[in-house]
Formats: sequence, structure tokens, C-alpha cells
Amino acid sequence: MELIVAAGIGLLTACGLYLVLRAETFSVVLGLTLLSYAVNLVLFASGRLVANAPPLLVEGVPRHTDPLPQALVLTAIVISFGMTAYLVALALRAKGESGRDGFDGGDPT
Amino acid sequence: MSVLIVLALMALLAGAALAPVAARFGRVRASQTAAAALIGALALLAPLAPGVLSGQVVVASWSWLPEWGLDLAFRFDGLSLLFALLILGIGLLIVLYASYYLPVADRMGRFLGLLLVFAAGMLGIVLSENILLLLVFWEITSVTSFLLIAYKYEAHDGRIAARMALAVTGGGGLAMLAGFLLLGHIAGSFELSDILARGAQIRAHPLYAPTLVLILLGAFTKSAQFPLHFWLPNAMAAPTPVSAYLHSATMVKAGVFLLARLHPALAGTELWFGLVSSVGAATFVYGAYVALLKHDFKGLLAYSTVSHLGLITLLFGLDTPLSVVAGVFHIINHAVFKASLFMAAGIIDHECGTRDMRRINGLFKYMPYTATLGIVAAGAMAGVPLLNGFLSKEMFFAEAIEHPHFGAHTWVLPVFATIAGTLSVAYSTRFIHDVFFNGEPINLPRSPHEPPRWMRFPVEILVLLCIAVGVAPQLSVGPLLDAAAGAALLGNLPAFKLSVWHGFNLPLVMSFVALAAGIVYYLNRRFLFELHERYLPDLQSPVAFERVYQAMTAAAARVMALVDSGAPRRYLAPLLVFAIALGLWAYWSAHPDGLALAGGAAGAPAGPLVQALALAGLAALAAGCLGVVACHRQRLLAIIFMSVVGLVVSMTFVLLSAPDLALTQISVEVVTIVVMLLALRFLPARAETAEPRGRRLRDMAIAGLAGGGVAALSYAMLTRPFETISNFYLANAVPGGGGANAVNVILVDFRGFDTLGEITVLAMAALGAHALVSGLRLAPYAGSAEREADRHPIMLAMLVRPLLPLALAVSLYILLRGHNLPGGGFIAGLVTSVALILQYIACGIDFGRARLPLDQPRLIAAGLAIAGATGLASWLFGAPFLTSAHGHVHLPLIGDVELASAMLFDLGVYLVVVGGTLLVLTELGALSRRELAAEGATREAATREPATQEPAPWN
Amino acid sequence: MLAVVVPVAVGLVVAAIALTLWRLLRGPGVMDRVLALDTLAINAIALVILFDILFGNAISFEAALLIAMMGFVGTAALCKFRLSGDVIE
Amino acid sequence: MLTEVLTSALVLIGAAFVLLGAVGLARLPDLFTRLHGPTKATTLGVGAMVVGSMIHFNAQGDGVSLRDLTIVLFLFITAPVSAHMIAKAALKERERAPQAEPPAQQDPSET
Amino acid sequence: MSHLAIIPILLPLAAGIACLALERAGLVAQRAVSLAAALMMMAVAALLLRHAGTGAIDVYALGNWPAPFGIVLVLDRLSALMVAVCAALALPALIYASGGTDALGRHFHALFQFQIAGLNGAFLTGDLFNLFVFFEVLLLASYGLLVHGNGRARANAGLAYVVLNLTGSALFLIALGLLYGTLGTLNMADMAHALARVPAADQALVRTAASLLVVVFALKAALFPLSFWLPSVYGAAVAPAAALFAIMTKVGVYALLRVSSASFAGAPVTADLLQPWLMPLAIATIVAGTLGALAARRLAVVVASLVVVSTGTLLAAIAASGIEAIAAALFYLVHSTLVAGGFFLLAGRIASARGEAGDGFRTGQTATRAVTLGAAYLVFALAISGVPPLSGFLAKLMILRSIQEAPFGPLAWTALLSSSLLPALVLARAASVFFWEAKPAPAATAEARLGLPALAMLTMLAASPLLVAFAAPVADYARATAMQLRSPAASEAVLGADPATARERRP
Amino acid sequence: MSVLHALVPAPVLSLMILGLWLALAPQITPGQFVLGAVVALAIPRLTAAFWPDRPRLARPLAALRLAGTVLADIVVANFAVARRVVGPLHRLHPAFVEVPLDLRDGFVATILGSIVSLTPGTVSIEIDRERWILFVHALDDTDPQQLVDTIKRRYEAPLREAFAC
Repeated sequence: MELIVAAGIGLLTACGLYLVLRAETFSVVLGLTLLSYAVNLVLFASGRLVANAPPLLVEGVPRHTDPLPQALVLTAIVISFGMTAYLVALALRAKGESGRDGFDGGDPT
Repeated sequence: MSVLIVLALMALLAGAALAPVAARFGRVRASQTAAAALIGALALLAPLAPGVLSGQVVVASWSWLPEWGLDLAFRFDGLSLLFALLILGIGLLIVLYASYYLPVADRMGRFLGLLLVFAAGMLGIVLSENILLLLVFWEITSVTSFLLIAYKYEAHDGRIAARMALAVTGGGGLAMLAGFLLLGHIAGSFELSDILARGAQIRAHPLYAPTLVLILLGAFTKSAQFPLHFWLPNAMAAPTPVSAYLHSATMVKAGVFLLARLHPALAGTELWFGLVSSVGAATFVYGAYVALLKHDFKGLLAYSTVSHLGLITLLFGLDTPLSVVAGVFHIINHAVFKASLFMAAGIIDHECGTRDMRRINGLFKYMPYTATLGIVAAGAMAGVPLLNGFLSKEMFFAEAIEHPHFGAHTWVLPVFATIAGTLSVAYSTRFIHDVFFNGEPINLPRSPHEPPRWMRFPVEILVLLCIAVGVAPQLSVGPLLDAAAGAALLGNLPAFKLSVWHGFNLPLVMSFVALAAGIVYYLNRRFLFELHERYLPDLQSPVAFERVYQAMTAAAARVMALVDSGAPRRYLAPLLVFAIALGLWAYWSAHPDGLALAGGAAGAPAGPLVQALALAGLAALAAGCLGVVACHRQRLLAIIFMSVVGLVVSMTFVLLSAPDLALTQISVEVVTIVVMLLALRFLPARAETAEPRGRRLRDMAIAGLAGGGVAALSYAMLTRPFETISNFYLANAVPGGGGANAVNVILVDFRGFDTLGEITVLAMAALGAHALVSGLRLAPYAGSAEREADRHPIMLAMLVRPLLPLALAVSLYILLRGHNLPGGGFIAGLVTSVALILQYIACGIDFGRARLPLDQPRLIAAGLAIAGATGLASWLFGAPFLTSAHGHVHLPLIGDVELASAMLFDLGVYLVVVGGTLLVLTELGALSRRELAAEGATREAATREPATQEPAPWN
Repeated sequence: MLAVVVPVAVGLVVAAIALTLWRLLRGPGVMDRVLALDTLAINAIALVILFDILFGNAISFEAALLIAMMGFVGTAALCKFRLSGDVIE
Repeated sequence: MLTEVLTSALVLIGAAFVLLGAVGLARLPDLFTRLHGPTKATTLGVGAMVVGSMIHFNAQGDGVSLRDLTIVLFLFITAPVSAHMIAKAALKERERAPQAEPPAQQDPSET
Repeated sequence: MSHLAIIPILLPLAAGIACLALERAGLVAQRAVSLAAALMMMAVAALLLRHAGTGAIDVYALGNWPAPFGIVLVLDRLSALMVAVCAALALPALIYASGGTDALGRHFHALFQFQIAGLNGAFLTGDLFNLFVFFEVLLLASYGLLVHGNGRARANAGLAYVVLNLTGSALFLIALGLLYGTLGTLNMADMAHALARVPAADQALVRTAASLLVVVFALKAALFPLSFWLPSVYGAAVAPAAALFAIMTKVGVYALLRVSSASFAGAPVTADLLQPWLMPLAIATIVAGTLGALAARRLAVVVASLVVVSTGTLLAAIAASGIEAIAAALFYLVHSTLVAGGFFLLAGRIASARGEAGDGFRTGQTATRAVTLGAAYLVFALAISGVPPLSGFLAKLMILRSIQEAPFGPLAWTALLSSSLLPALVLARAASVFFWEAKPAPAATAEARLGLPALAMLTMLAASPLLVAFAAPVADYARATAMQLRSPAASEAVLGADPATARERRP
Repeated sequence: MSVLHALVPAPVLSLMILGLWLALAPQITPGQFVLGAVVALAIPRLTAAFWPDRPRLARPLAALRLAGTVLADIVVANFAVARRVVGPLHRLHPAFVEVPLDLRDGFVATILGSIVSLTPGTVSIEIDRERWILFVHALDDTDPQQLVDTIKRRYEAPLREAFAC
């Protein structure tokens, strides 16, 4: 189980980073989304992997997993969601300003 | 008493501040103010003079940054007195001179202000007891000299010359800073008294050599020593009063002052002798040689200044007590005759409108009085007897003969001295002969005549001084020289006698040989001129400096272009490589003997079924990930694959006991897809740019390495047991937080502050996106040509209508139950948003906006305010921010109702999420509406939904 | 009995997911993939329900509910995009 | 015991239908025929499983809960819409690429 | 119950919310709220300094939950200092913006206030994940401020900046996950205790995680290989935003300093995490910044490059890691932040006074009010390139003295001194272009009024001289801060004298 | 009636929401009931604007009957489809069928379309609201007219009855 999750995290990270290194904005957005999945899983995994032990203190749930990483991941999801939305808007703006979708050839100064 | 030192400085600064003000009332007032400041400074120092002349050292000290060695400590001794007199006295003359020299249109406020600040800087240098303080003043002179040299800033060369001076002297100053820090470190103090007393200790220290070199670098640049001299001749672009002041009495003398000042601490070693005397000698000869070749008489004077500074440096380098005396003496003499020469030159320049000695000839006829003054001063420069220059040169010759360092080759130094003297005579002769005699002037812009009375006055004073010292040295400068040289030698003054006639001796012979040879040399100059002009291109001009500067910036620009092209991946690749490298280093530096990735923990007790499911999940994940990567150019497909990845991640959360995360992920996923699709509208369906294979491979390598690293680290972490604080949360969620969903209790209570930050982020993301999109016009790509007549498919439009109320009910349920069961404000907010967005998707933005006229920014503000106010409410109970309260309320008929303040907080979260999501999505959606509006309203009207006039209920 | 049935059912659903994934990768059209994605979401609901039965508590119910409620929004948006390019306009 | 049998049966049938839908999706020749599998078989399969799960949990607990039915409710509302939209979009695509005619025999060469 | 520690976060947050709510009410209302909040921040900062100046360490337990479990804010000398610097920077920037810059786009004031809230939060928090959250707050606000006013250069710079920082945030979270997964806590002080107990087998993992965290901070601080983005990004922002950004790199430096002293320094696993490489990279940063300044074609880009230099300088001192060095670094931090901020404002003024030529290094029309601008330019240029008698010299002096004995000391000295000289030449050249080569303006359009922006810029002008005048108290404070960072007092204040926390062992 | 109507403008919807609420609630307590009722009354009101021309369910019983029919059809006919899906593909004869509609309400037509989609063998592709035609895709259609008749008889007629249109 641990190996599988770790492999998945690695896969997500690698694919995400590869896309982030592309030239087109849209690929970068995709890459960052993949990366954020990877990150969320790492953060989540820091509480270890347990099936059938939700952190709900209700009847019928005998074991509880670590709730803290889950709370952290939630925060991280929200933040990365906001970021994605912002990035998309920014990419559109940049496109509107420069008339193309890509970072290359920009005149930064 | 000692406070007078500071007051003198203050007087100058006050004058600097007042002069520009006074200039408003006319330049005479300004000059008077400046003169008053200088006189005031002199007067303030005067009471201290008698004591100092008798060998006393006055020290005044105030604490500033004692721990860092920087104190406001001042020192007034013989050397300071000498220089203070030069600075203030010549300064006074310069002020008078300048008021005639500068054009009447110049109100002189700026000039005098700068000049006085400069004078204050100079005075500070010579009055500093703390060497760091000395450095402060030192750099003030660099900066003000920059501004003074560029005073006539309309002139291109002047601007560059000023920067050149700044570059050289500023750079030297920094070297000196390093040297001073080392010196202070070695001596254990930054006070001159201590440093001068610890000379032996300093010279024995291993850091002595670098210290000396750095300090000398500072001194040499300031004093224009070869090969760092080139700034000085170029600085002649400055108005003549500036040249006269900076390059005779003050700035260039700062370097040699420093040699004199630190002589007791640093001199007395082979290194000192070798460095200082060789640089001085080289400068002496080089300056003299070049001076002769200059056609511009100011240039001639400038190089002669270089030469004389070389002489002074050489004298300090020879490092015998008598040579030091001679050096100090020559400082005085040079200041006096050079200042007068510059001023005379200024008059000539002023009267003739040119400085080219090939055109200015025979001026004696037109301005005999001025010419006489100039001839006398030049004579002093040449070392003609009965003038002051003769005396110090005589002392130099004497030292050259008696110097012990050359052992058997005793002839070396005298011969060198004679040659150098010959050269000085030659250029002095040229100045006198070319300017004042040598036929008639050629084609001058103006016809020269004598200057106004008071413009000559400063020159007269100085020339008188030249003669006075030359005729009666002991009477005129004896005590001052004793005091100054005594300070430079720390009181160990050798026996010497100042007199015009020392008898007929070898130095005198050398003087006459030099005089005669110099004149001969001058007469045969033509040949030299040709040689010089043919073979020695001017490497030291402003043009050259500017070219070097431009080359430097261009090179920097090329380097920066390599690393900073504005493309994110150019920044990202270093980040990733750096992270990988540092991570690997950190890993291996703890584990030098090899990898131990897997820990000993048993892992999750998962059944084979769960394992199999996980494996299936991994397969799906791989399909999704690779699909995204493979299809990232076909963007719609990439989005579809991305959704698969999101789904797998959600399922992972479901399987691994994280229902809240699963809910969040599922809902975020939907909104993310919609956002991406909205953006896709404005992008071509496929990316056109093809990337080179090499880059792709490189990126794959980086990404693969990073991915492998993260996987390895995650695996290492997952297989290790650890101790955590999280038991606390499980134990306290119900009793302390009033909720059974530990994750939600953490979010809204234990770590509610995080959540407050998080919704702030979300709010800002939405606002930022709003700001970005507003006013943006974009041309859509796909489908814009063939807009569907049926833009709002009926089945979708109709079926989402009952869905909205149902979905709202569900979201409300999720909001309320969140504290105890999976859910909460964020998920509920997303569900609400999605339900509303669905309306927009199905029926269009007009439909939605007409029915829900929400001011989303305000909704966001309200959400944030509610969340914040919930936190603040705890202040009323004397508890820290965000302290929660919860309890049961028993209502009739309904029964126990559990209430927690955290629920109110969650409501804030909910509102922010709804407001933010809607804001982003509607703004992005409205982008294509703008295009629609541009396309034409008629078609729009034809395809619109049957209009409904119901009033909007959510006002 | 359930101890046998549920794993079998899980196996069936996993097989279904595999087939769906195959369609997703194979395509050939965009809409085929959208359809596969939609199906995948519904399969996921099935899986969630099976988890609940497997683990003996209905904790993941909300997840299934949300997929049922919101899964189709993505599909609708994708189709809308294919239809006219505008998702929201 | 009865509930367990019932649950098992429903779960099995449900899973079978889910699989069936997927088989249809994978196997049928063109988009419009493929559409049939997921919209109906899968929906029904999930419905059966939901009912099974409901019976299972109601048998365990003491109260009666119908909440699983909400899943079915939403599924039944949304599944036809999905199918409708997909079909509409596919139709539109066929209009755009008229040469890719008979949908039955060959795959529309669209990506 | 003293709520002093949280006010620097809540006050701008409330102001930001109010600005949002007042969006419809117009800019004037927003300006009033925003300026009032900034003024109040100054007062609060003074209170904080006074309070922290006594040596007291306030621990504010949010939600009343004890330290390792809940989030705590730690108000000590360092955080008070940072908050004060931030406030001192924010007020003039805001005044400047109120002169019309804020009207160039939407939500300026809200974003600005949120940015301050984020900065203050980052300075005050004692919790690592909370630090992440506040990093995001300040980053997002900075994204918004960066592209405020729009335009192609800003949008492109914004994209690069956002993408880079998003990747950085991802790295931050990975590091946090790994750290929590091995240490089981997020509180910085508690982490120090957990680090001390890390079993030998886990040390490599923990070190690696910690090093990733360091990378993130290095990115925010713009340390050498991660510094290239800064000049073009900061150079693209409108003046008041750029001015506020002057403190953003300092957040990275602050975080590095804080985490390394609060968490890493105490435990052998992580104690030597920075030493071996920080100094060479800091030197490289100085070189890179200097090169950037040489390469720049606009004043704002030069100033931004000098911000990189200041990072290098600061980190060189931190790498040297003595009390003296840290004290010097803090003094330098105050100086460089305020001066760079002021210089950005000046660049903005010059750009608007020169019409079309902007702040580019090409001959343009004579700037309106050239004398005032020129004088201000002189002061800023002297201060930023470390020329006496302004604060830059004092700061550089301290840094030079404190890193003398450190490894690579001579190299660092060389870099530091060159980084004084070369930028000074660039600035001199720029001055020459701006003030000496100008052509007269086509029409006499001289504004007689100074206006708010100029007023703000002139306010910032006072910073450096004031820092010289009050060098002794500031230096004393910095030294006391450095000593406080070294002492266990902060940890004790957060966790109590006995740090044994009830922990649970998880597989 | 009018008072009731003003209080509960959409009784069916409100009932559905109340049902949903109570179904979701972990236990049905009086508190939950009151809360659910409040929600069920409030939400239709708040969202009324989003549902212009909300059709009235005239005969709820007819609707229930129809629901029963549909459910039964779904279950029974699914097996038939199953056979075809698994069976040999060459015997499949997919076809597009146009079903002319008698009803004249978009919403009701949509319900009909949904029912058609849910019941095996047919998927509704499009509703033409100008000519009031439902386009249906049939998986294996041997007799189009029979299909049209079945749809009209089994589903459209009861729908028209229930919604009185």
C-alpha cells in the first residue's frame, strides 16, 4: 500500500513538473494542478495510510486516523484551487496583453 | 574647548545649508555666506592652534556606535592644523575667485553649497580621530567631488569625467574601508591614538600586508597615483575654481594626508618602502613626462599635479624622518603654487576663451600683471630658487643622495631625482613660454585683457606666499611644518634647518642641472610630440572610460539574458535542480554510507482487497497522468484526463479514511474543470509551438528525478513510525470543540486561524482574478464562427431547474452537519456554487445575473467579516482570538439543539467560497459575453430564452 | 455471505472501470472520452458504496452523493464547450 | 439472514449491471450506441447497489434511513442530461465532419 | 489578556474587508480606511516595539489552545521589528498609491491591506503550517498588486512570478508533509524538541525535508540560483507595490532566520544544514544582483537588482551566524528594506515626471521638479549603495565587520564592496541621464504641486538619515534581538519550561 | 387555497426537499422535522426566479403511477439490453427515430426525454421545440413506429395527464 501511494505521488510529481516546464501557459496550469494533487497526497500521507478509520468520533468507528494532515490538506486544496483560478485569469490577461499563449519571447523589462 | 573642532565642521555644514538660501538674494550674499562659514571655521579652530603648534594633540570624542567601532571622535594635531589651514584658507580664496569666475547667470547657490560640503568633508578627514569616521568624510569628498566635477553638466565629457572620478576614488575608498576594518581588527581599536601607538604590533601581524595594500589603494586612487591617475586630468572638465581647490589643496591631498597620518602605524617595512616609493616615483616621472605633452594648459597643470603628488608619495615612501618632513613641506608648497597656477590659468581661460597653448601665445603683452603672477607660480613649480618649490625640492634631492636603501647603487636615486626634476622644469618652461611669450595669440575667441581687480586678489595672495616661503621659510612656515611633520612622525622630529642657502652642495648642483636640462629638453620637444602622438593612443579619455563601462553593462546584460528571459521555466529549472541538489546533499550528508529508504513500520493493516484496489487506482492514475502529459497540446483531452486523475485522488481519500477530503476534492474538481474550460475558449485547440527534443528530454530528466525523489521520501516517511500530537485533537474534539468531525473541528477551531488565512487567500484569488479580467477583451477561438442557435440545450436548462433547490438543500445540510460529519462550510459553499453555476451553464449568464444580482465582492467581504467577527467575539469574554464556545440549547418541541460558535465561522467560510467562486466563474464567463456583445445584439435577441419578468427575490 | 459477495462485486466494478479506462484511452473521439469520464464517475459511486458495505459503516455516503450530484456538471460543461465553445456566456 | 441475501443479491446484480454498462461502452461500435450502456445499465446497477447498501445498513442499525435513495434520485435526474448533452455534442461533431458518415462501422476520426 | 500580538494581523485584515465592502462607495472612502489603518499600524508597531523592547516574549494562543496543538503567535523582538519595518514601509507606499496609482485597477486597497496582514502574520506566527498560510496570503496579494495597472510587461512578469511561487508553495507543502510525518508536530519550538529526538535511522529523511523547506525560503528570499526572477518582476510592478515588495524577500530571509534558529539550530540533525553552502551562495547572490544592476535598462530594475544584492548581503551575515552577524543583518535589513522601498517610490516619481521616457535609461524630457527629485535621488543612491554618511554605510560596515572571520570572508568582502561600487556607478550613470542629459520638456507642463506621491517619497527619504541618527538604539535593539534568538527563552515561552508534550506513537 | 398557495408556492418541490432533508438526517427528530420544513419552505421561495413558468403537478397520483411504470420498465428492459450488449454486434440495428409530441411544455418534454433516456434501448438526443419533436436514438430498432407508439402511450400520455398539458 505504502509503495503504491508513494509511486502515485512520484508519478504525479514527475508529470506535473514536466508540464510545468512547458512553454504554454495552459500546460503549466495543468502541471500545477497535477503537482497540487501530488502535494496533497504527500501531506495526507504524513498521517499514514489507514483504511476504514475516518477521523469521525461517532459510533461505529472504532479507529481514527490522524485528523491533522487532513485538515492541512483541506486548507491546501482550497488554496491551490484559488491559485488555479487566479492563474487562469492571469494567463488570459497575459494573452490579451501580448496576443499569444506562451511565455517565450516576452519582454519582461 | 575640544568641542570647537565639531563646531568648525558644523559651521561649514551650516554654511552649506545657508548658501543656497542666501543665493536667492543674489550671488554676493551667497559668497558672503560661504566666506563667513569658512572664516567662522577658521576662527573656531584658532583658539586650539597655539597648543597644537606646541605639539599638543586635542581629542574630542562622542559615542555613536561603540560596539561597531564607529565613534564621533575628533583629533586636532599639527597635521590637522596644517591641512585645516590649507582647506579653509584656500577655500576662502576660491570662494572669492569663483564669484568672478562663474558666469553671472549662475546664482552660485548650488556651487557654494557643494563646495562647503566638500570642504567639510575634507576638514572631517583631517580632523578625524576614528578611522571609520575618517572614511565617512573621505567618501563625502568622493561624492561631492563627483558633483563638483560635473558642475557644468551640459558638457558631455564633464559628466563622464565625474563618473570616472567617482569610479576610481569611490573604488579606492571601498578598498580603504576594507583596509581600515582590518587595521582596526589588528590594532583592536579604531581610534588613531591607539593605532598609531601600536605600530609595531600592526606591522608584525600576518594581516599587515593586505591591510597595507588596501589602505594604500585608497590613498593612491585619491591622490591620483600611477596607474590610477587618469581620472584627475579628465576632472579638469570642472570649472576652474573646482580644479584649483580639489586638485591643489584638498581632495588629491587627502591621499597623501593619509600616508602622513598613518605613517607611524604602517611605515617602516620593506613593503611600505617598496610599494609607496615605487608608485610615487613612477607617478612622479610619468606625470611630468605627460605634462609636457599636453596642449591644454589645464591638462598640463593636471599632469603636473599628478607628478607632484607622485613626488610627495615618493617622499613618504623613502621613509626616513627627513623625507617625511620634506613630504609634508612639499604638500604645503604644492598647494600654494598649484592653487595660484590654476587660478591664473582660469583667468587666462576666462579671458581667452580657450586653453589650447598652440593658440594662446604672448599673453604677457595683453595682461602683464597676471602673467607675472603666473610666471612666478610656475617658477615655484619648476623649483626656481627663492620660491617655495625650490626648498622642498632641495630637501628631496638631499634625501635622494643620502637615502640608505640602495646600498651600493647610491647613484640610482639622485640620477632619478635629477631626471624627474628636469621634466618638471621642462613643462613649467612650456607653460611660461608658450602662454606668455612665443609670439602672438592665434585666432582667439576673445581678446584678452586684465581681469577685474578682485579676481586677481587670491592669486596675488598665494604668489606672495610662494615668495615669502621661498625667501624666509623658517619665519613663515617653520612652526607649522614642525608641528605637522611632528604629528606625522609621532613627535620624533629629526633635526633639520629650513633656509634658502645650505651652501654649495650636491642638491644645489642637481637643481641647476635639472633647470638647465629642463630648458634644453623643452626646446627639443617637437620630436617628442610627434613620437607621442603617433604611438600612444589615448587610453584614458572619457570616451575610453565610457566604452569600458558600456562593455561592462553589455556583458552583464548578456549574462542576465541567459538566466532571465522572463520565461517561468527558466526560473523553474534552477529551482528544481537546486531543490534536488540540496535534498540529495542533505540526505547523503546524514547518510554517507548508503540509502536506507524503507523504515521498519509494518504499514497499514490493509487487506488484499484494499491492496488490489489501490493497485487499480494506481493504474487509473497512471492512465490519467500519462494521458495529460501525452495530450497536453490537445487541451480538451488533457482536461478530460485531468478529471480522471482528480477522480482517482478523490477515491484515494475515500478509501484511506478521509471523507472530508474526498468531498472537497470532488467539488473542487468540478469547478476547476469549468474554470479551465472557460479559459480554453480563448486558446487555440492545440498548442502550435513545437519544442525541441533536447529540451523535452532535459525536462523529463529533471521532472523524473524530482518525482523519484518525492516518491522515495514519501515512501521513507510512510514506512516509519512517528510520534504525533494529534491524539490531542481526537481527545478534545468533542469535549473541547463540540464537534465529532475531528477534521472540521481542527479547521474551524483548533487551527481556525489557518482557515481564516485560507479564505483570505481564496477571497484574494477571486478579487485578483476579477481585477485581471475586468476590462479585458479577448478574441475567442473555437466555435465563435458557428455559434449554436440552441445555445441553451433545453433538457439541460429544464432539468437543472429542479436541481437547484435540491442541491441547495443538500449544501445546507452539508454546511450544518460539517461539525459532526463530513462536510463544512467549504464543501457546502462549493456545492452551492456549482448548483448556481449550473444555472449559468444551462441558461446563460444573463439569466443568472438577472435572478441573482449579487455583488460578489461584498459577499466575500461579508463572509470574511463574519468569520473574523466570530473570532473577535471571544475578546468579549477575555479569551484569545477565535476561542470557540459551544453548548446545547433546549428548545420546546424541537429538543436539544447543539450550537457552536464555530458554525458561525463556517458560515463565513461558506459565504467567501460562494462569493469567490461565483465571482471568478462569472467574470471568466463574461469574457466571452463581451465578444458576443461585439458580434451583434440582433442575433443575440433572436436566440434568447423566453424572457421572464419575475422580480429577483435575492435583493 | 457478504464477505464473499462484496469482493466479487468489487472485482466486477474494477473490471468495469478497466473497460471504461480502456475506452477513455482509446477514444477515438473527444465525446467518447467524455462519455467514458462520465461513466467512470458513476462507477466510482458504485465503488464508494461497496467500500461502505465492506467497511461496515456508511461514512462515505456523502462522497457518493456528491459524485452523483456534481459529476455530471463536468460532463455538461465539457459538452457545452464542444457544442458552442462557451461554457458560461 | 434474509437481508443479507437480499443485500448480496442486489449488490451482485448491481455490480453486474455496472460491468455490463462498461462492456457496452467498450464494445459497441459507435458513440450513440455506446451511450446506451452507461446511461442505463450503469445507472441501474448503481441504483441496485444503493438499495442493497440501504437494506444492509438499515438491518444493522435501529432506525430506518432512506438517505441512500438520494443518490438514486440525483443519479436519475442527472444521467439523462449527461447522455443528452453528449449525444447533442456528438451530433454537432458529425455535422462538422460530414464525411465521417455512417457512425456504425467506423470510428469518427476526431480527436 | 493582551491581544497586542494579533492586532497587526487583524487590523489590516479588517481594513481590507472594509475596503472590499466599500468598493461601491468609491476610492476616497477606501483610501480613508486604508490610510487610517496604515497609520494605526504605525502606532501599533510602536507599541509592539516598546513591548518587545523590554525583552518580554508574548505568546498568543489562538482559540486558547495550548502551544503545540493550537496555533500560537510569538511576539518577540524579531517579530516586532519586522512588523515595525513593514508598517513603516506600508504607510508611505499607501500615501503614494492614494495619489492616483490605486485607481489603475480594481481592489488595490483591499489587496494592499491583505498583503500587510499576510506579512505581519508571517512575521508573528510560531507555527510552520500557519506560516505557509500567511505566505500564501501575502503572495496572493502580491500577485494582485504586481499586475495592478495591467499592461503586457506586468502580465508576463506576473505569470512568471505566480508559476514560480506556486511551485515553491508545492515544495513548501511537501517539506511540511515530510516534517510532520516524521516529527509529528508543526509548532516551531516543539519541532526543535522533536528534532532532538529523531532516531538515527530517520535523520536523513528529516534533514532532507528540512532542506526542502530551506529551498522554499531561499526562493522567497531570492538566493542565488533562485534570484533571477526578481529584477524583472519587481521592476514591472507599479511603484507603491514595488515598494511594499521590498519587504517580501525579507520575509524569506526572516523565515530562514526564524526557522533555523527556532527549530533547526538546536538539534544536531539539522544544526549544520545551512553552514556549508549558504555563504558561497550568498556571495553568488550578491554577484548576481550586481550583474543585474549593471544589465538593467530601467531604474526600477536596478533597484530590484539591488534588492537581490541586499538578500545576498543579509544571507552572508546569517551564514556567518554569530550574534554580531545576526545583529548586523537585522540592522541591514531595516535599512535595505526602507531604502529600497523609498527608491522604488522615487523611480515611480521619476518615471511619471519624465513623461514617455519613463524611468528608462534614455534621454528624455526634463523631469518636472527635477531639483527635488535629483536631491532625493542622491540621498537614495548614496544610502542604497552604502556610501557614507547614510545608513547603508553603517549597515555595510557592521556586516563587513561581522563576517570577517567567517569562511569565505575575503570573498564575501570583495563581493560586498564591489556591490557598493558598481551599482553606484550605474546609479551615477542613471542620474546623469535623468538629470543632466535631459532635453527641455516640449511644453511647460510643470506641475506646481508636489502631490501625495512625492510627499510619500520624501517621507521615505527621511528613513536613512533617521537610521543614522538613531543608529545606536537600533543597533542595540538588533543586538538584543540576536541574543534573544539564541536564547531558549522563546521556546520556553511557547512550550513552558518543561517541553514534554503528550504524544502518541503512530505506525 | 390561495393562502396555502402563497405559503407553499411549490408544494411538490417543498415535499421533495423535506423528504430529502429527512432522508439525509441521521435521525428523524422533531428538531430535524422543523428544520427540514423551514428549509423546504424557504428554498423554493428563494430559487423561484430560477424556475420561470414552473409547471404545476395537477394529478400527483398519475405521476406516481407513471413513476412506477418507469421503474418497472427500467428494471425489466435492462435485461433485454444486457443481452444485446453482450450478444453479437452485427445483429444490432441502431437507428434515429423522431417522436412527434403532443405536449407543449418544455419542462414536461424534458421529463419525457429523461424517461426515454432512462428506459433501455433509447436515448433522447434532442427536443425540437419549434416542431415539438423528440429525437430518439434506439439501440436496436426493428420497428420505429412501434417505438413511437410505445413512448407516446406509455409515457407521454400519463405525463400530459399528470401535468395537465
